Amino acid sequence: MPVELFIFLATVSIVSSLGVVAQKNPIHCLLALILTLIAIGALFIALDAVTVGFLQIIVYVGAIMVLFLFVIWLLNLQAEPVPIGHLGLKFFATIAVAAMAAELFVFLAKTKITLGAIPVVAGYGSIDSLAQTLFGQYLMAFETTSILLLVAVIGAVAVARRALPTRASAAAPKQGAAP
Amino acid sequence: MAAQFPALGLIILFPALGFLFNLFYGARWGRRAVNIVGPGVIFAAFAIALLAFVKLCTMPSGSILTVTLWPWIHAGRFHADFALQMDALSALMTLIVSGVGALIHLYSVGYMAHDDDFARYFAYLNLFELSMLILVLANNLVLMFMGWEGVGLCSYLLIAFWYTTPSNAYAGRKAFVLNRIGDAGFLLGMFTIVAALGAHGVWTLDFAALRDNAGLLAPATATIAAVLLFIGATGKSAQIPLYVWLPDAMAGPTPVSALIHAATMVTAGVYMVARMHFLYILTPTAMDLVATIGALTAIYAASIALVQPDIKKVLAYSTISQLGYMFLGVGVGAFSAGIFHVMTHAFFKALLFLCAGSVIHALGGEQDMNKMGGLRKHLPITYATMLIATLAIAALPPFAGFFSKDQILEAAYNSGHKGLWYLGIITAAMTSFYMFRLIFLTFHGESRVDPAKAHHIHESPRAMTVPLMVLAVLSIIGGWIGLPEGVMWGNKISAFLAPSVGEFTPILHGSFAMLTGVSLGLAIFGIVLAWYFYLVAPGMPQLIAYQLQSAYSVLLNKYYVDELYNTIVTRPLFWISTFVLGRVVDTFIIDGIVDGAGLTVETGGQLSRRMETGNVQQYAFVYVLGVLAIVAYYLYLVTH
Amino acid sequence: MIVSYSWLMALSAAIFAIGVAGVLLRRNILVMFMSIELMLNAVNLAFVTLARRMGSMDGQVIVFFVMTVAAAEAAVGLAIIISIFRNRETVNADELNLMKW
Amino acid sequence: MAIDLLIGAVKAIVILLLVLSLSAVLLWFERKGSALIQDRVGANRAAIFGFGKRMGLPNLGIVATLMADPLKLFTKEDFVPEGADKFLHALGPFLALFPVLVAFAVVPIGDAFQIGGRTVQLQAASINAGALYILATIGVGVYGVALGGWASNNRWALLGAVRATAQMISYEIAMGLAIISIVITFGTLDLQDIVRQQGGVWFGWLPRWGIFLQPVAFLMLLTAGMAESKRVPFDLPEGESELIAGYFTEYSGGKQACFMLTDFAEVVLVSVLVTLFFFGGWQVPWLYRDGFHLGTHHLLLPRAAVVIIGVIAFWIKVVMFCWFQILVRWTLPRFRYDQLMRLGWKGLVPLGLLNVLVTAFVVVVATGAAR
Repeated sequence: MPVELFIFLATVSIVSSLGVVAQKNPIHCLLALILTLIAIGALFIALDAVTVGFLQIIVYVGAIMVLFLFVIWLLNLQAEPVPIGHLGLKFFATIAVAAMAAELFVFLAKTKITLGAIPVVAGYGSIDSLAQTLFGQYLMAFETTSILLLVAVIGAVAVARRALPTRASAAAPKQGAAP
Repeated sequence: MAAQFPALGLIILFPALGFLFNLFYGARWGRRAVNIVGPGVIFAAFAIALLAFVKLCTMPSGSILTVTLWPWIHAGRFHADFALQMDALSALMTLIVSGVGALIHLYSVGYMAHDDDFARYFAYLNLFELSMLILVLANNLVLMFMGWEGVGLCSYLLIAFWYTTPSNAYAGRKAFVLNRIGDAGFLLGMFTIVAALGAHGVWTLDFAALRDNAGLLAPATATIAAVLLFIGATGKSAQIPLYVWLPDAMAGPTPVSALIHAATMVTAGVYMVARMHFLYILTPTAMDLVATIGALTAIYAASIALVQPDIKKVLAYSTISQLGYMFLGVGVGAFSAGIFHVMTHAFFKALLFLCAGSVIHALGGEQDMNKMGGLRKHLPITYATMLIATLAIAALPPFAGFFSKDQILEAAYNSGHKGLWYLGIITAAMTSFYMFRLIFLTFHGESRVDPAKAHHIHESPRAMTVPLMVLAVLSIIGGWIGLPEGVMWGNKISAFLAPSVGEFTPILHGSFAMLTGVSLGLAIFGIVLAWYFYLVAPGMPQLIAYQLQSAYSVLLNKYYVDELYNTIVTRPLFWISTFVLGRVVDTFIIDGIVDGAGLTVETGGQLSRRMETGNVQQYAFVYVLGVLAIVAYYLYLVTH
Repeated sequence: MIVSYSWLMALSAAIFAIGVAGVLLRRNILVMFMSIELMLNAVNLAFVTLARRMGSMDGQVIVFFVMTVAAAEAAVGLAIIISIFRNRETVNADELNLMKW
Repeated sequence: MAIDLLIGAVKAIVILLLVLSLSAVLLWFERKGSALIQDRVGANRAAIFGFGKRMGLPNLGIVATLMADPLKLFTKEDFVPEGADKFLHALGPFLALFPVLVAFAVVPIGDAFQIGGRTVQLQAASINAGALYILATIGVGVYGVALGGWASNNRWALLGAVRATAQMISYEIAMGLAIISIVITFGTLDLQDIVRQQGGVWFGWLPRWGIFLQPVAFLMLLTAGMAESKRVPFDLPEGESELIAGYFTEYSGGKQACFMLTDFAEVVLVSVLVTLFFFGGWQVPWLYRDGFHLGTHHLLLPRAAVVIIGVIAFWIKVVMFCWFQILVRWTLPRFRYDQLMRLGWKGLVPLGLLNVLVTAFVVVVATGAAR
């Protein structure tokens, strides 16, 4: 991977992920997140993980983020006007995050994963090799994941659907909104 | 020698699919779908079994087809895979289980035509086939035990199929509990083998490995293991002392009695002993025990069958008696003769039960032979096929039973167990007597049918009669694969099974003509006696019963064994449960522990619940602190 | 100059820390959810980097699984958020504290 | 090095210009085509200073309309509604157009050829995961419409955006399934490779085109592609009788032109995909590397001619399918939204899954038999 490319993508992903945290309007947060995801996908491709990189964009950007978008629309979320609470917690949380980041950086500096580029076998990261691994060694996990997805879909529908009016409540007129 | 044959997996896959379909969709898709899927999957399994059998036959003698479906248990050094194997023994059993099973499934379509619970019925029946096929195809003792338990479960479910009648539910429970006792023996036997072989570094229960390493077992250990496994067999195969569940098992639908309690499941014990023959031949003590129990059960059950009025009860005791024969066979070392009898018995006993079912079906549920008679004209197919089956079980040539039973008796004599041989031939005479008693009472003589039911006696539908006819043909020709040595093609089945179960080595050489002549003569004597008692002089049985009233009522009440068990086992158990365990142990010790634990948790919860503020971010913050600590620990590891 | 794997790991760590900060500091549960996605992606980046470093496909397969799990998680999580909003008319994490003692 | 960069830049620009100009021509094409179908004259008012018919010259309608349409659009006021999110409102059209144009980067418009000792691919970027790349760009394309509609601060626009987004991600699945069938059939993700495999003939005369292997996938891709481009009969997001103009209600001028251009670029993209996957791309029936062969007849041609014929054939096929889509647009009535969703989820998606299953089965059996 050329250094210029790395610096560019790293900058984009850092700035946009900061945007996720810092933007007020959820839609802008989402946009920033999408940008981060695309930058990370590009990093994957630059790291020879071509298939996974494109899948990242197809699945994350093309599907999951649209789901977020729909939910934001559905809830009609606007910028947060409420004053911030739990300031003490937030203060210590900031310190903890900073400490964690510092720890991680020190840890990485100590562990020295600093070897240069290692040549990879032909076809590394291609859909062929991914499929061979996925449907060979990880077949059971793959099948389990499919069940997970099925359950998630059913669960999502079950949780999000409006409860159908029961016969009793449909017959009786509404008594006014609950507090 | 051992060839990979993945299609073996399909043999168990089809019944599994059928089970799932019938269980989840059967009721919704309706009777037509169930009637197609239920038997269809078993026919498919039979077809594949046939394919595998042909493949096995084309390979050199002693070959094995195997397939490892998935690794199953890996605990320490012990391992058992979910692996199937098919050698000659398994092939024969698979064909019997799937073939007879398929016919009985077909028969059930007709038999259950008026029952609303057909989907559950076929689901259980498919599950039974699945378990039974796992049992016979398993390549290790653990997997076999899984099938063993599965068939026990299905037996319970199907005996208590019409569970709204309390006596049926009770019968199911009785079968289950008695099987549990036997299974405990089986488990202990397995543990004994694992422990003993583990000491020599053999951490497996694969049959091939066991066979190679059986020599490592000390004689005493081998005897203990063999006897414990045999206890399991007495439970499953209804031998003394655990046989009492089988007569009650007749509470289930008749096809179930035919499939599970006559043709297949109850022979699992015989199969197991044959499968573990390498263990049994190490220990003459256990072998003698098996043979003796077998012979005693044979004559004992036959004597009870002499007087039973219920058509299915007669057949049930007859089954116990025939199973006794099989154990006699394997007990004297003639494993192939025992398995041969398993096969012929599967044909004619399934046929007998199905015919009995046909009769019961025709009479609208009547099972008392005193209320039958003269049915020959109304049920011609049933009569003809049942007569064939009766001739087969009475062991007249050239019907199937003759060859297999003769081999067993011959082996009993030639192995030097003359006493057991005497028991065997007396049983043969009794067998032909009570079977022809059944035929004469049911189909001959004057009709004693309840007039209210007499007008709608009808021959059963095609779905029921076709299996009858197929099984009748098999009951005639099924024995011809095991002709006596030197006659035409000789004893094919013994040669076929030899690689799996070894060959019988006789000690004596009794005259073939004498042995066959005696048993044949006694069988014919029994028939004549039955003919005289029940057709020529119908008053005689009552007269004899009156004269020998005490003996008669002992037989009629099955030697009072149920009452005996009730007094020495069940009552004391209830007493201990109620007064010792219930009023003392449970009230004070267990409740005290539970209440104490609850109180401790409650107090602790009261104290610690204030930590839960309900704020997600606070939880996450604590979580991050944890991450901080973990990373710090690794940082420490890296720097030091 | 060659891009070293440490840089990528450091980038991953940085994005992860930003995600953690988002979860801890934002009040909108939807944005918190997005921050969780950020954390997942940071981890994915680490997986791909190390997979490339070791020349094995295993890391990429894990990323594949993470994506699937993220999809499932998004579906269920968003459904829960909708259902919460329907009942409480808020997505402010500070106000959602029914689960306290 | 420099020359490689130069070649790359030239290829990129040429392909971009080809697509853009084809999109522009399509605008005129559509106006004249609709006129033809509706039995009227169509766009004939634009003239350059009155030149044209009046002066006895042939009708320059195409040229005049081509120039007049953009001129008119770009001279309109660029209007931003009150309360709109200005940044996203401006970003929307470009976010919509950009992914579509970028998708063309992996499209092979002709065979590779040697010139001056180097191989030139007639493809802006030779990515060996081209099919995935196309899917990725299409996936990103949702956001332009979605955010543009949302940022307009207009109920109609938002409704249009919701409809458009739901429609696009629904049909993306069908499209993806169709492409997966193709990928399984040809065993590669590389578009150039897919096209190469469609060279040659079966039975001595039938071109080895994908449509004969994957007719179901062809119908699915065409349908899903037309739904992706949100044109009649799938133009619910714009539905002028219900939503004024849908997600671009509040757009005017250049941004509006961008949305329109996106529409036509998508039409071209769908045609390009159909051509690549099912009609042999730049392959001409019976044309081989050295000329035409049909049975025993031969017509040998120089290499350059073969490549050029291929490029021309490719664009002819693309234009044919563009025309086909215009034809469909002016022939069919609009769906109802529930019908649209039912077609997508209960029709195309199960059909696509089945197609993938059957394809995979056949491929496994065939390769297993070959092994």
